[in-house]
Amino acid sequence: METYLYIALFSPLVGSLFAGLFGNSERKVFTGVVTSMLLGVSMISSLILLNYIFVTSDIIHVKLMDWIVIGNINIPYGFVVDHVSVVMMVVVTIVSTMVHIHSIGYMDHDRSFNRFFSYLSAFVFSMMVLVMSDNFLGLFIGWEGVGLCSWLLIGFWYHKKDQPTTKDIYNSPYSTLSPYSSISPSYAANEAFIMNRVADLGMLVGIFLIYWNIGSLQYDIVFDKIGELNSMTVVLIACTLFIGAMGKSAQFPFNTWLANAMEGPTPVSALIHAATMVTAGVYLIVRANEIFTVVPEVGYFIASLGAFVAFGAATMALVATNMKKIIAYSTLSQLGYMFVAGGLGAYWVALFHLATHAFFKSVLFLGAGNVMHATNDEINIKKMGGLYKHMKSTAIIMIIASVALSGIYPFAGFFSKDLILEVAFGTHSYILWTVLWITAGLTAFYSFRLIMYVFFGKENYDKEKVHPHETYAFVIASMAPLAILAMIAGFFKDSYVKLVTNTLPKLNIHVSPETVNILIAITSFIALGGIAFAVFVFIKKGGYFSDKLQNRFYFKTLANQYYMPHLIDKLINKPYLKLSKYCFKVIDSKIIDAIVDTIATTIYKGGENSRIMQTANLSTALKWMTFGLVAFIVFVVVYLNLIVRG
Amino acid sequence: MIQPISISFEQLNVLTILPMIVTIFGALTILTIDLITDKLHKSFYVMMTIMFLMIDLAVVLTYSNDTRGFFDLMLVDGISLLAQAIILVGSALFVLLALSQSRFHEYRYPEYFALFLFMVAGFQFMVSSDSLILIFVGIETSSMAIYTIIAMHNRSKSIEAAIKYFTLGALATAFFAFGSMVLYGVSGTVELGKMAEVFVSSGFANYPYILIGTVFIVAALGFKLTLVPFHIWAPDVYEGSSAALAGFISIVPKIAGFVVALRFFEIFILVENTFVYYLLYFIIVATMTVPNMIALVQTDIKRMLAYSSISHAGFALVAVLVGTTRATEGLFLYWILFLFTNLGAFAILWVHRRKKDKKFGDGHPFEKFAGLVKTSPITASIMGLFMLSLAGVPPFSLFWGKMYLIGATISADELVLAIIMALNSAIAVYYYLKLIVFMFLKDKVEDTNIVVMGNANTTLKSVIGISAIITTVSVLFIDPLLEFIGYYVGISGF
Amino acid sequence: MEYILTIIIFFPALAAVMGFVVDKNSIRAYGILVVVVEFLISVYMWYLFDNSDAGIQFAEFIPIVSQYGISYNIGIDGISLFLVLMTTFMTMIAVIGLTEKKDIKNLILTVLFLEMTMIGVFVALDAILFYLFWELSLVPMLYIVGAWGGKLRIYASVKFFLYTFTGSLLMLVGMLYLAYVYFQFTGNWSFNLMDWDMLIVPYHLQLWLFVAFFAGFAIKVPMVPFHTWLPYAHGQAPTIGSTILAAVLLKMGTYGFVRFSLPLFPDASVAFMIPMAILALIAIIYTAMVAYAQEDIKQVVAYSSVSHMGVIILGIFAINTEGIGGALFLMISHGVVSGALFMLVGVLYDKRGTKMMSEFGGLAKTMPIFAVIFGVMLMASVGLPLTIGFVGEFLSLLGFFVVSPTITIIAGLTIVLGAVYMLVLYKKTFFGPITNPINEKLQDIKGRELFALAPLVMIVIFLGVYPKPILEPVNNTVKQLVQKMYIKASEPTTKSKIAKYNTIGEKIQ
Amino acid sequence: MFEMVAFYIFSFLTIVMFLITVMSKNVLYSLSSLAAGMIFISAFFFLLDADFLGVVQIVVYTGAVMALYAFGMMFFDSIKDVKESVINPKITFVLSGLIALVIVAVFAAPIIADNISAYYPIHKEYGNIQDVGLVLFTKYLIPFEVAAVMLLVAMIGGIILAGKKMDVSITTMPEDEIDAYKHMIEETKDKRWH
Amino acid sequence: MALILNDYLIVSTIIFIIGLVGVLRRKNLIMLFFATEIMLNAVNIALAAISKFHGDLTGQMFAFFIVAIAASEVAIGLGLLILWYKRYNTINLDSLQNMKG
Repeated sequence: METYLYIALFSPLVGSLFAGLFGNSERKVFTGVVTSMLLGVSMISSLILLNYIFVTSDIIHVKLMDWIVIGNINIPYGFVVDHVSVVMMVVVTIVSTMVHIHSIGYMDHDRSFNRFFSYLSAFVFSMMVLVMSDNFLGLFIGWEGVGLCSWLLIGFWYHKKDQPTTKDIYNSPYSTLSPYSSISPSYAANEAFIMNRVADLGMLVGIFLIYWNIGSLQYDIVFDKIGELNSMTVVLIACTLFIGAMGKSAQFPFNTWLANAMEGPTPVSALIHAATMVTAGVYLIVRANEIFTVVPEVGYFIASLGAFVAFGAATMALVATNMKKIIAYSTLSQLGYMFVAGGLGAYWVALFHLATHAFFKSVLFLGAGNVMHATNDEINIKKMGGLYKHMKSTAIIMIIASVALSGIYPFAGFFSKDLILEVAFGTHSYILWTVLWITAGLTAFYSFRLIMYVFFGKENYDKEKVHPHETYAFVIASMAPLAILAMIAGFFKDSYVKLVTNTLPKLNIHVSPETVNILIAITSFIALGGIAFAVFVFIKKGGYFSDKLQNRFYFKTLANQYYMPHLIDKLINKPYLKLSKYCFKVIDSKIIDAIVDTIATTIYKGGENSRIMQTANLSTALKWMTFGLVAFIVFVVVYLNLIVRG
Repeated sequence: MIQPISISFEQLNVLTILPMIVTIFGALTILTIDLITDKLHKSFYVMMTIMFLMIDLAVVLTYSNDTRGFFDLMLVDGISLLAQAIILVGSALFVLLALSQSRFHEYRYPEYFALFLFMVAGFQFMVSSDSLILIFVGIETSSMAIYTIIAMHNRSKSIEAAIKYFTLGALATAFFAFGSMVLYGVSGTVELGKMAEVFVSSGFANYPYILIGTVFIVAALGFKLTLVPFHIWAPDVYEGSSAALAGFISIVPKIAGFVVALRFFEIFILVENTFVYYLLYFIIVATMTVPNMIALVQTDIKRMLAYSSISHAGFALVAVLVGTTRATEGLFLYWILFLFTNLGAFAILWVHRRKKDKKFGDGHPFEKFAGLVKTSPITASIMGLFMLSLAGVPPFSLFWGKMYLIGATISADELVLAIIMALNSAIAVYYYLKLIVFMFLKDKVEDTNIVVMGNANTTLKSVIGISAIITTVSVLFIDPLLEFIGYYVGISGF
Repeated sequence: MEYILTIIIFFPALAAVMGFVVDKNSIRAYGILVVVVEFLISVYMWYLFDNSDAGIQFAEFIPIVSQYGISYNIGIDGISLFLVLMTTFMTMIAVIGLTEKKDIKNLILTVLFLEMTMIGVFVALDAILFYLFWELSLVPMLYIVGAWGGKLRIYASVKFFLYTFTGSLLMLVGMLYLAYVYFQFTGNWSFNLMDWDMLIVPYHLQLWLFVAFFAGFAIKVPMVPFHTWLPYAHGQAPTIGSTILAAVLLKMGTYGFVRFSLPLFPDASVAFMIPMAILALIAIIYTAMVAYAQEDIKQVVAYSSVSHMGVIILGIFAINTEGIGGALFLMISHGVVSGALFMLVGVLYDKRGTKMMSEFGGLAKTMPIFAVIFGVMLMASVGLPLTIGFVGEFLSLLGFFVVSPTITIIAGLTIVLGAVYMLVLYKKTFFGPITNPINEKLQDIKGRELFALAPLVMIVIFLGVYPKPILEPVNNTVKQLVQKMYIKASEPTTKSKIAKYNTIGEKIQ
Repeated sequence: MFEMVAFYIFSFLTIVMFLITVMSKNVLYSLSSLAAGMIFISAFFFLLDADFLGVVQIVVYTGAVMALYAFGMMFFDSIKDVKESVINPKITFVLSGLIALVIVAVFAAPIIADNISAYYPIHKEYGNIQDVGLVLFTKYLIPFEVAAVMLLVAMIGGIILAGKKMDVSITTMPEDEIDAYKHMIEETKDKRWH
Repeated sequence: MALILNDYLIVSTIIFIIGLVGVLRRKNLIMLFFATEIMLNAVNIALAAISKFHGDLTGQMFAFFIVAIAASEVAIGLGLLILWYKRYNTINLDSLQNMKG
């Protein structure tokens, strides 16, 4: 079985390196094909592993070689495939395989086709490392690795120039109504990387704490000993680890990078910023559930933060017209759901929602990709419309995905989402439940608002330039499996539960079946309500927010993403730059260096001043000699007096 | 009536003045030869001089213990022998520089070499007696010779230098006379050894007198050792006299002076007299620091080196203050190493001497050496090497001297002084570096045609070579040198 | 081969002397040959080196000034081994990548002399010998910076020389005093480190001596606020100068701390832990900010060096195996990475004659390979896992965390701020549209430059993935070092602290 | 009694004479006053029954030194006296005054001479001349000889410096000119130039 | 009351100081040399006196040598002056101004 493990792990790397070889040469289709195939291999072996573990339910744990060994610290390259990681592996590999295939079509005309696949596979490899490694530092490798790849991929179109930041809400890169997802791809990339770094610092601290308290970073050892530590330490550890998770999963206040990350090519958004990387935070919580179960209070904080994010993100998605940002925010809000589940101790639920969400959200993005492709990279949903007749299959797939997202029976979303609400209710955290419940409604609404704008109504794009058309068949084919999974994934629930509860704690919430049914009814009702509202309003008015409405403050606030980008720019970026310049121009040059130079110059001046005793004149010289004598004699007198005084 | 006094030849112990006899005899020989024939080239006289000096050195090195002679007037002890050795070697090396390519006035006179030898004899007397009278006469003999020799270079600057030196010297002489008079008045003797006994036995009675006398003597010695503020003459004299002679003045008279200082201050250091301690402390700090700072702003290399040697003198004087055997060893080690380094440095200036350069005249401004590394890398490297050595960059010779001396200072718990010494070396680096910067980092000054080593010939080159080699590989013979010094210092009990 | 160290030290110098004869046009080949041979010798020494032995190996001992206890006493252990290797390696790379045209002969010979002095510093086990090489290394550097540098070259070089020289003179006083202390205790003189290790210096003396040595080392490192010579030196120096300066010369300071301060003054070191850490902290944060404010690429890299050296200091003064070991590793990695970065900047400078970011932009399009290599080095510099930069940084911070979590957390900002200035630099230089038409037709690197840089990339990745070859011997030696400190510690508090910082268990409440 | 009177008279005279020497503008005055002062000093020596010293004083100074100076003055035709532009005379007097003050103050104190023993006692019975001779040719033989050397040096020095050969400076002369010069000397049969 | 040593010492001091004043204020070099002679003679007086009062001959010896020294100084000094005078036709001290700093 280990061979399968290694295959699953390393075939993406091989693919990446292979594509990397041609990184500099012009487009070669086979790079895409090869990488996709290698990922397919990886996917298959992951499935085999899944099957193996499902049947035998024993854990595969391998140690490749030593990494850091010094003092008391001993960190190997170790990998573990257990019930949790295998699920994650499967999800990751499936989605990424499909995305790869899809990208072959999507990146068809791109100059750096090969480079793209190299990066993409590299990302998958890092993701696998993150998922499979058996210790925190190994996880950190993957953690940073995916960060790097996302930096590369967000900034993939590095040659675009920076957009000026304007007040004009329809052009400002900070708003969700403008055609620009952010100032520039490279800017977005850096922002993402740096913000993640901040969070990673938190995670590192967590790792330090674990090391100095337990002396190892191996999951198994840590989870054994974690109980023995005093709760304060554990709280610190949990918090710091969660900070790391916040960064990757773009939880508030680290959320802005995710929306800006939409600068990247759409498949990237699909894979990294919807399906896999952003869920790494959730995975960390699930992975380290032993730590979090010890300190429920932290868990509750996580949950409430999750709920808060879920709602906030959904509200932002309401008004956005930037298609990718809408989907990005829905992702964010779904991540919120997952954290609620994770925080409330329903780890397997969180993981479950993670999986289902991965399917329907990635396919949703890919669909969006098709649409943009068809409309010359148009991104404003108001400039589309009536695309249904041109690209039926995409439309259908996206509708399926949206339905799943809204959580309508029997689609995948329904099972996972309702479970989360059930958990929220079951743990008597009714506020959270309400928030999530409303959010569910909003989710349904904005998803279908998007659908309507894009596929129905009158055609807003200009007919001359844009000739919408369906993409290649194989692209659709690559989306199909995901779409299907989005439909049926829910039915694997029981077997899934059976599998993961080997490692993850079971739910211990006691909600009577009838209440459960009521809950389901309420939720489904609001979801359907949302959809219905979206559809009818559109059919009736052809739009949602009247101009009057659009000038309202709250609309602007939402459109400006609660002004968070502005705030970050005003409160952090600009002051930091100012401070730095001050440090350099004043403290370094004017003070520290000046002091050094002053010392030197004073000595030199001393020379200038004391050389005057060297007049050419002989009398002066004689006087100096006499003066010396006199000085000494005076000293004699002083000295004698001192003696006399004793 | 007077009964005849009979003195046996043995108890005179003529050997004690043998070294001086050699030099004086040599001088007289030269004079006689000059009377007989006048067809002899200067190289002959140079070699004569060196020959006598070498014989003398041989004589000096035959002594192996501390002897007195001539009614205990002569005192040939370890430090005197060491000093004589240094004086003789130094003189021999510097007189070699007379064999310059272009011709200069003084070397036309055979008397020049006679005077040179007389001067050496004067120094020798100076160092090998503890009677103020003989010391005084010795000082004067050598000074007379130096005044003349400087003037014999015969350009207006050198004459001016000579007059200044002479006048100030006369004042110093007066101080010395007065000082010794006072000390004699309160001790009834002019021999430092006896003087010390008297003072100690009388518990420093007539203390004010003693101090006044001391102060005057200090002033006179200060003039010889170029201690601030009695150093004013030094730069002018260095500039006025030829580079060869300037180098000589920076080394040989001072070691003689140091020996006298050692003998004199021992009286007070042994009894840990606070007055002399503070006085010396002040002088040392001033002498290290002030010239250092003045040297920073010099534009002429020779003047810069003048100030630097003043500062070095202050550095070495620390040994007198500390007064331990180790320090005395340090002093001699330092001076021997300094001898070779300075010889090299001044020799290089000397070989670059041009009679009438349309830009630089006959001086040695820094610009003269600008971009030397391009035209003659070897010369530049060697000069740079001497500068580094003077700056105390290991492993070049003077570093070991500095280190040993600082070490000795520290072992005498004079930590502050040690730090002051260190910091002064740090300041000093700047002006030594200045020359290196000019030679290595700057480009040649326009419309100058400096003939590199224009004044050189094989002899001078070999002198430079020798001192360069010694400066570089000094690390290898520090150990034997220390043993040598240690032996002599040991037998004289300083 | 018991004389292998002597060979390694003096081979370059000897070759340099012989090089005077070699003709100007063939000197480059000669130089490359020499440095390669030198590197191979050092590798052979590594092969002979016994990892399991934590003590001194290949020791040689010849008295120089016996009455004063000065001797030619050299040897090598896990601490110095890799510094020597790094020195030979980086010198080799620098010489291979050398593109200077003017006075190439003098330059190469000077570099060879410099190599001798640098190696000497790392293998000397006699204080005076150490000082000797330490000071001597200034001279060639002065020449390199001053003769081949930019506009302000003379100011920069002289400042560099004077500043460091002053500091080290104070250090010399300290050494002499320590020798005196040794003399008082044992009755004979010695500057031999092995002897000094036997000596337990009284506490109050330790403090003063520590300060004296600090003066020498801190300026060299350089630690804020003694760092102002560095930007000038780097800014003015030619590429090869900055490469060697950053890669090796700065390490002398940190090496000095490990070799002298820690074992000789354990109590003082522990007492000064926090002050040193705070200085390091200022260095890390403050210079990171200053770096962010630069417009000149080279200055950014220069200041980033100061910042990273701060992390090294932090690791050293964690006084535990993780910290010191990490610091040593970071010395190596920083040597490689910063050296590489300076060479990369040098490439740009050769092509465009400027180092201003504003002059560039969109280079990733015209010079992709260059951009990739730069990117790799950049990631190594910001300490991405699986690059050489991570291990050292991680271990240093990890090590100090046990001493003071707060300081460590603030210091941890280095991974953020470092990313800030580096990524901004990368964005301004390589990303965005090509604004300046000249950049349109820049050639991508190839030939010698590529040949020089490729090995660096390999090293960066390899040691990042598999640091064991370095960590293993370092681990042994450092363990021994910490034990020595524990044994020598005269104050009970010191003992307890050292013990505490080296054991796992509940601490952070 | 006589002694005391003589002492005061002579000290007064000496001081006055020397004051003239130092203060007068005219070289002739100062020279003659110097000579006079020297003679008065010898009077002190006789007072202090150092007869020999007194004689030497008169011979050497009024004989040799004064003659030399007189010659020098003629040479410098110093009748046109140098303009004494003293920059700031205050310093001079402050410095000298201070020294005088302190030393006189110190010298006012009597010298305790208990431990002072005469190493070379004066034998009244011999008379000064013999006495001096005795010590000079035993104990101070060497200094005596060295003094001789010193005088020789001084003589050589004087001759050289005042000599005609110093009029032209080889040092400042370019090499070719030197050759020309030498040749010219050859003509005039002065053999000293080689 | 008889004379004591201190009287002589004080006289000699005064004369010495007079000489010093001369040295300091004279611009005419030859007159400056006069002043130096005065200083040396002042010392001679004191020496003679001391030797009288201590009954010790050393003082007189010293005085002899000082006389000798004074004499030789005159020779050299005049020689130098003549040399200078030949060049610059002056013996004014202020004419020696070629070197400074």
